[in-house]
Amino acid sequence: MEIKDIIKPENLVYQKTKMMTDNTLSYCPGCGHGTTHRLVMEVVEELGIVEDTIGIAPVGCSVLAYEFMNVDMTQAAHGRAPAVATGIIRTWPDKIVFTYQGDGDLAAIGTSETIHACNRGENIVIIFVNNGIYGMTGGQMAPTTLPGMKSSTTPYGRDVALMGNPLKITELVAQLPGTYFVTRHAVHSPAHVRKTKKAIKKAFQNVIDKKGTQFIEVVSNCNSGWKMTPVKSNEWMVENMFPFYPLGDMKVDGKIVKDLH
Amino acid sequence: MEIKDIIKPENLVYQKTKMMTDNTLSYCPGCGHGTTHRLVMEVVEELGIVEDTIGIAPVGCSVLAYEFMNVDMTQAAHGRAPAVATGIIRTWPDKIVFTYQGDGDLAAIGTSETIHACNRGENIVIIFVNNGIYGMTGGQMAPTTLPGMKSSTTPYGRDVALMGNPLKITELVAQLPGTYFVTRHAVHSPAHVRKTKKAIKKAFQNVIDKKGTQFIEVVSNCNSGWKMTPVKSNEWMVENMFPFYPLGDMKVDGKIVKDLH
Amino acid sequence: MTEEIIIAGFGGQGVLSMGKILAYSGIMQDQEVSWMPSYGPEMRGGTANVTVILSDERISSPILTEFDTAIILNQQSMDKFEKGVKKGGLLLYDPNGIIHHPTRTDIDIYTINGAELAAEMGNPKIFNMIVLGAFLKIKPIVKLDNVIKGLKKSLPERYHNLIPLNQSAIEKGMQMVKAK
Amino acid sequence: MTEEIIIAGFGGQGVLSMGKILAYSGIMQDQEVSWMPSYGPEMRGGTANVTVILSDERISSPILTEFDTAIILNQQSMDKFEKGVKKGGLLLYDPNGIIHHPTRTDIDIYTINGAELAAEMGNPKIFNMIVLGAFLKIKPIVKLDNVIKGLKKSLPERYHNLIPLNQSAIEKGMQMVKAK
Amino acid sequence: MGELKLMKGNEAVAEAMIREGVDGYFGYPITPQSEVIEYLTTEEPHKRTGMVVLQAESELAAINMLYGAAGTGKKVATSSSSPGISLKQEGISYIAGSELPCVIINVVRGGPGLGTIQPSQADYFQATKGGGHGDYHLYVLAPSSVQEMADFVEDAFEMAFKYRTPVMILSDGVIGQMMEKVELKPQKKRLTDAEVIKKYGSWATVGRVGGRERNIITSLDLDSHKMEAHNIHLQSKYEQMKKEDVRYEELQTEDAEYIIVAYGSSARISQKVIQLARKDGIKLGVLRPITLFPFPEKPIQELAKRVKGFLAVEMSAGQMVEDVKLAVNGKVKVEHYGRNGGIVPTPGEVYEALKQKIIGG
Amino acid sequence: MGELKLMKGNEAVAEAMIREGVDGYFGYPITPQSEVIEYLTTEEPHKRTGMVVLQAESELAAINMLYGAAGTGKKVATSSSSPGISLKQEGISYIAGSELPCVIINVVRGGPGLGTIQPSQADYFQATKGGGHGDYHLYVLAPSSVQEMADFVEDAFEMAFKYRTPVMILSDGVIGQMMEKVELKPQKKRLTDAEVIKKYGSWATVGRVGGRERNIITSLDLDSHKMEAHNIHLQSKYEQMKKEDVRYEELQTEDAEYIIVAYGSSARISQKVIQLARKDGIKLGVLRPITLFPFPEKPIQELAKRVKGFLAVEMSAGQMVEDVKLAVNGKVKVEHYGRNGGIVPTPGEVYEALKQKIIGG
Amino acid sequence: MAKVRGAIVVDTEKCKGCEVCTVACPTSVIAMTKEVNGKGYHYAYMENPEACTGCTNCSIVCPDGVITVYRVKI
Amino acid sequence: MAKVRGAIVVDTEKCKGCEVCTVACPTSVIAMTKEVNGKGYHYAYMENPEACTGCTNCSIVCPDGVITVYRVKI
Ligand SMILES: Cc1ncc(C[n+]2csc(CCOP(=O)(O)OP(=O)(O)O)c2C)c(N)n1
Ligand SMILES: Cc1ncc(C[n+]2csc(CCOP(=O)(O)OP(=O)(O)O)c2C)c(N)n1
Ligand code: SF4
Ligand code: SF4
Ligand code: SF4
Ligand code: SF4
Ligand code: SF4
Ligand code: SF4
Ligand SMILES: [Mg+2]
Ligand SMILES: [Mg+2]
Repeated sequence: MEIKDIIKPENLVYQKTKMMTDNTLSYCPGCGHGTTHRLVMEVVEELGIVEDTIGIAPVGCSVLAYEFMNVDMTQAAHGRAPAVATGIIRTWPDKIVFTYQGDGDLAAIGTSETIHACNRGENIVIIFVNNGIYGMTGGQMAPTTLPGMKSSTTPYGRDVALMGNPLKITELVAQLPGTYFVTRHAVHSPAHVRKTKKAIKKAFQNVIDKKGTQFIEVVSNCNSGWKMTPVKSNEWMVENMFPFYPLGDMKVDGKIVKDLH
Repeated sequence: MEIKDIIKPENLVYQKTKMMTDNTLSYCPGCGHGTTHRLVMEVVEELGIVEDTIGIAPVGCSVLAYEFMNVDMTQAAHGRAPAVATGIIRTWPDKIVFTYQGDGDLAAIGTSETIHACNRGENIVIIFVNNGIYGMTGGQMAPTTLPGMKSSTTPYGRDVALMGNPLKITELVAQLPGTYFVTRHAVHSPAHVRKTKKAIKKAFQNVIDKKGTQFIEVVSNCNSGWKMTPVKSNEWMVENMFPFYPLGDMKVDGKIVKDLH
Repeated sequence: MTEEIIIAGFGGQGVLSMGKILAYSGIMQDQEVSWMPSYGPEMRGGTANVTVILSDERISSPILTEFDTAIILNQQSMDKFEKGVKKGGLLLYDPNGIIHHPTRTDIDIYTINGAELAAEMGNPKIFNMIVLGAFLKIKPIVKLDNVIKGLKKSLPERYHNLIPLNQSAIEKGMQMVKAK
Repeated sequence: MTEEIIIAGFGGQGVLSMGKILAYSGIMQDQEVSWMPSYGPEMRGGTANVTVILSDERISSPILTEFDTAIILNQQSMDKFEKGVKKGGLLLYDPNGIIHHPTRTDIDIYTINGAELAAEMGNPKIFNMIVLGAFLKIKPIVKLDNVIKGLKKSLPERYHNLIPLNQSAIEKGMQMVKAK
Repeated sequence: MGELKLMKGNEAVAEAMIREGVDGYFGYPITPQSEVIEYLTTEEPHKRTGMVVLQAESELAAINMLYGAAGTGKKVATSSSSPGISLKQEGISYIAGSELPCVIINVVRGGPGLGTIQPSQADYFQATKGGGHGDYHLYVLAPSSVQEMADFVEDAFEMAFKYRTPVMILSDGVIGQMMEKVELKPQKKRLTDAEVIKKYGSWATVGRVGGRERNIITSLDLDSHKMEAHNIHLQSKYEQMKKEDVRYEELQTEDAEYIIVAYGSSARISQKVIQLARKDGIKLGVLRPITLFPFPEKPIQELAKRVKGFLAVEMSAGQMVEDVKLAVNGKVKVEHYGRNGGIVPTPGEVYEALKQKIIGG
Repeated sequence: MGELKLMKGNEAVAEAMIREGVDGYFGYPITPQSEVIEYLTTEEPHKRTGMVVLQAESELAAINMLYGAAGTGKKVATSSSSPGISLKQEGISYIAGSELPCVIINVVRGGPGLGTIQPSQADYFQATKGGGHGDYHLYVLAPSSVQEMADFVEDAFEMAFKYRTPVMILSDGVIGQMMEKVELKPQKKRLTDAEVIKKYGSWATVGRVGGRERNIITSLDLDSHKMEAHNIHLQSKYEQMKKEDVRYEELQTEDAEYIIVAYGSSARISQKVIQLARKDGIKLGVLRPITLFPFPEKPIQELAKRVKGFLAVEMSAGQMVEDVKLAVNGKVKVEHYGRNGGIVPTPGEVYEALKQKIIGG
Repeated sequence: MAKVRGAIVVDTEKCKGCEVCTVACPTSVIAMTKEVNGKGYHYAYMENPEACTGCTNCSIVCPDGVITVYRVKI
Repeated sequence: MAKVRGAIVVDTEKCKGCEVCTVACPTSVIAMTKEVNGKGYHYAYMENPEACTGCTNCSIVCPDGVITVYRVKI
């Protein structure tokens, strides 16, 4: 059988969702943002909610998410996406509102907005891409940077005595009564991609069902910030990030399902 | 024995510490702020650290703490006391720095500064007076206002579906690796006053020993905000606040000593 | 006609609502009115005061340093506002708790034992209405009808049953006011 | 004398450091210099460019729209900067990966097979030094000594052992540059 | 005549929001404007009109909630006082840059810093020149009575939607805290979601209703040329405001030889100065800017041709006076009289200042 | 001649801080100034001088860390770019109100909102008129070269401590990102704690050393009269700055018939315009304000007596031009030429604008 | 049969009449005056001075710190 | 003995050569070209097309979503 006989419309099993625009992604080669974007858009497509979905892009590498996700989007000030989402969901309680945020955005400058939106239980999905670094601005330390990890502002490794330990914000928000589904995933391998997508889908369904705040952390790579090739960075992530940020559900259907200390 | 025979300098067993100024406290009758101020100052006196102590006053009823506590003090912007304290302790690592903050200040507008100073383990004492309301501005809802509790912005009682549940910020900071001693107290009765003072003293001693962040919550009344007499408000506090904000140590010597979920 | 009034006392004495009723009464007789309170934490446990202006013309500044009338309900307010009464103006006060009585001779001074009378009438809450009555006796700048109408406007519906009580307090004040 | 240069290519090609060495070389011969990079996320995976000016006078604007020399290392940069070369100016480029070659006839055009040569020399990192050599051959605006001094200044001490390698790359570039 | 009420400025502005059919209010308490949110939470407008009222965790959150909601075409407002407004500057710059219609109320208190809770007009520069970064302006309305606190709500939203721009109502502690009688407008119908989509769906982020192209709310453009074009567009809106929507009031300026320029509370006080001056035979008039941006430059220029001098009266160390000077452009004398720190000047002292600085000087 | 280096403006200002003996830097990354904190964390000044460098969780935290440290008499600085500076406005107003000496660097990018990361000068109003609430000013220095980025660190701290005031170094993306040669000053000794206490212990919160009366850092006064007195005191400092510490540079103004007023990068470009104009026989000079507050009003007034017109050149829609107009006060024509959105004007286009707007016009 | 006697001194002008001390006193020593002080507050005084043991309870809970306590063994 | 055959189509101009797909492919189908595309990236292609099962692993991990997968039962 020849290739050209396989490549026929009737044999199509996977192509990029139409919910992603044709714009070339502005991300570095191998960056997990692209995959995560796509999963969110696949879910929006599959749930048939494009007419009701409003996304919030953060400040960070994914600031241009609105160029790629083919839904209505608002670009929020650094860290304020959960407040922006609150403004929308409160005035349009039947819309499906999600934020898409990096770790600097969500867990540094935006800590307060994150905690309070989650505590109020705003009926939104928060997609939290934790790459342990400020990708956009050139690889500075993030609140989630690992102990000893190098960044452009911790060139000799993060010194926890000076900078504190990485902040496990997801463990904190899981404990707030307003959150309903809190979980941590990754997108570096096919199996993980599939799981992450399931989680995202569940989160959007929960919001459709008006269950409160859905919080999905995606532990991701930042090749540029980590100064590694994409493949190497994924390996490094598995070895170093996952032990500190263990994957899995923390809170399901409003109940904590894991020891969070 | 006549009264005048008892009232003699040699029989003196208690008088207001000299570390409190002679200015009349600006607080409402019966307000726990006054007692808490005094305890902090007694500890400063007893530890002999007045020459090294720098306090941070918040925005809230205790904004004028600097008029009453006879130590060097800086008045911080609303919610920013932990950042102000950080600026000081980082440039004067041998000083004894404390913040004194209300619940609106620390757990609403200042959430981010609270979390991050605690996460970095800044070597400071945080005194957190939780009266479940914005006293200063006229009794509006605070993040710590109880479900169903009335305030000037929840005149029909706090509706958790709309405003979320009260935020147990102390439980959250106890879980951050930077905090060393996290505890909750009250000052409405002599026994509680004594315990609270012990805790404050321990906290200051820990800071002298450079152990990291010390976090002392004082559950307190706000007669004006709650619209009750002082005595009634203390009773109400025992009945309603304590079940939600149970007194006791959460973290001692860097170890969590209580189930915090 | 323009009447510029300060009412000053402790927080709990009903100073602000007395001012409000006066202002509403002005509205009822088609006057321009303004009501400007002291505000903020200084009120906490301390003094409260309100400046009320009733006028036939557009009111310029609602904040005054001189007054046609000062209604004074505690010592701190006396210390602060006695000097602000315009020559020939009125100072009305409740002598209860006043140690240093007013000394000016170029103004009219009256007293009303409001606290005492309110206690007698068994309801400390009507204290301010007694004082209001006293004031209106001396300066009938608003008609009693209009005061009652003002009361109706300013009180929530569910308190309208209290209007007769308030009215009798006002009348009591009118009877009991004394020149000093 | 003032020489206004743009160097443009992919992120990883050493564009910025080539500019830096050039600027340092200028300093070594007592010139005024400026070095102005493109900056920000547009660099991500995309193109990088730097404007370098060497002059005997105080430099006014470090940002240029026209250049005496354009050193072009990829197609996007060619598309963007060919038109910016001043009449009679120089365009030097590496033909590797260039599909649309320059078409202007009012400027001098040279090529240098930098990528190929670097690969041959077994070290892709010296690519930019080869290109620098090519440029200096055509426009010897800085002396080789000064370039070496500049290199010393701009490289951290621990890399000084690499200087001979860089020097030979520069010399290689000088030999291999070709007029188009 | 409509319904007459005795209300605080803060209450009037809140009630006017409900009656205007505002969709959402996001705020945080601060003296001297906490009555706005207190009134709203007490009135429960969600029962009256469906209006949403939310106490945010901070001013920072509030302004960004506003940004989000305004981007969906809903009619939304926030209020605060000086320090809180400073915290909102980044957000305000975003709202201006993203061209979102909304209303921001500043009940100004004395600064700088924590300052005092008493009235002030020292946030004029911040309001009119742009306290946030970048080239933008707010359309700024300055009420000088409780009636205007109420009335300007409608005007503010009209301008906000006309220009897709944030509008500021720049009030102060006097106007916010005082009670006056106020005639309230009848309740307007709040737009339904479908109506909002119909009216603003061309630009607002309401979901890709009917599968239309996506809408984006952003102030970012990495391409400088596009960013410049965007800036030129913003400036053209400001020029249009200057042409079409300048508002001011002139009091006895027809025959005036001297002019006081004053807005808000200061204008009320200055109005009394006219009487004092005219009693002495001095022909004084008052020009009261109602819009601070766009500033009533033209009428001042006109007056400058025939009067002998201007006194700018503000409760500040001298801010609006710069705009007066720019308008007068050297034609005649312009001086400033102000009080700071929460002190409201008396008509008498303003009159004295006029005599000393302008007439005598 | 001292040590010559090729450095970015952002690196130069960072190295200059270390050599100035600065005690602490608190910052948060943002393009185009992240090199400041990157340079500092790489240099590890705590090993060189004991200087503390901390990456804060936000600009809001950073400015308040600065506030705390500045209140203790330590020499401290922060840096950011436009959106981050907007977030700092409340803090800046507090620092000004509490009279604390410190240095704030703004490497301006295009706005409003997220805008662009390219250079701009559109934060002039924010810097000079007060982006925060209340009546205050920063002392504002505008470097136009990498050398000045380094040099102004010392000058900034000198002014900060002379006036107990926050000083802003208002730079832009060009100056921050470009490399030029720079001559660095020798390392100054950092003050010891004991020296800080001796020098500033009279007002700084360093603990009641020796049992002295307590020191208080605050901007609050509930008593309006005291607050007014405080404001008058602040204003008197600004007046003193205007008398004693105005800085500017004049280029070929002696015989000039036309003047370009421009600061920072725009001044560099304008300098080239002199050559273009003089080639055509047009006598052009440039006045470069080095301090934007206090603005060089007097020298412009002097020039206004003898030149035919002024062109204000800024990378903005026209902000500094207002100060030029206020100084010229109608004597001669004043026009503005600017580019927005991150675009840096070329000398050629500025020259064209000069011819059209001023010479021809 | 008290082995100790105590007494308190209230700074009457600074007392705010909150009554927190009365509740705290184990021996019901304290009551509020009928008169008010300059600030309009009824203030604390020893109604049953003999019962005072000088235990300091009242003074340590007094928010305004206006109670001074003396104790003597007898 | 594959029961299915697959094939992928790479949008070569948008591929960024990250190689994430090569690692993800269970049957080692994918390699990177020697040449670069217009953006200077080596891009993915099927080096062992016969081995492709059309499992979509490569496409779902591709950050840029540039892989389209076809599969046919044989
Ligand atoms: C108020 C403000 N501060 C700082 C910045 C600069 N900034 C842009 S993105 C970013 C960090 C983004 O990091 P993260 O959220 O982790 O996203 P990533 O790029 O890693 O996906 C910063 C600090 C800004 N734009 N605005
Ligand atoms: C930026 C800013 N926002 C709001 C305020 C107004 N404000 C002053 S105190 C306060 C709340 C204080 O409540 P809390 O911290 O609980 O202290 P308490 O008075 O109850 O002791 C608020 C909102 C302010 N001064 N500054
Ligand atoms: S910088 Fe890091 S986070 Fe940003 S696009 Fe590149 S790899 Fe992804
Ligand atoms: S308002 Fe509440 S917190 Fe403030 S002084 Fe009064 S009782 Fe205390
Ligand atoms: S506790 Fe203190 S303030 Fe309160 S009544 Fe007793 S003595 Fe007075
Ligand atoms: S000292 Fe003890 S016994 Fe005496 S009055 Fe106080 S509480 Fe009562
Ligand atoms: S994963 Fe996608 S972008 Fe990366 S190499 Fe494969 S096809 Fe190209
Ligand atoms: S579809 Fe499966 S088998 Fe085919 S190339 Fe992709 S990963 Fe390999
Ligand atoms: Mg990140
Ligand atoms: Mg509180």
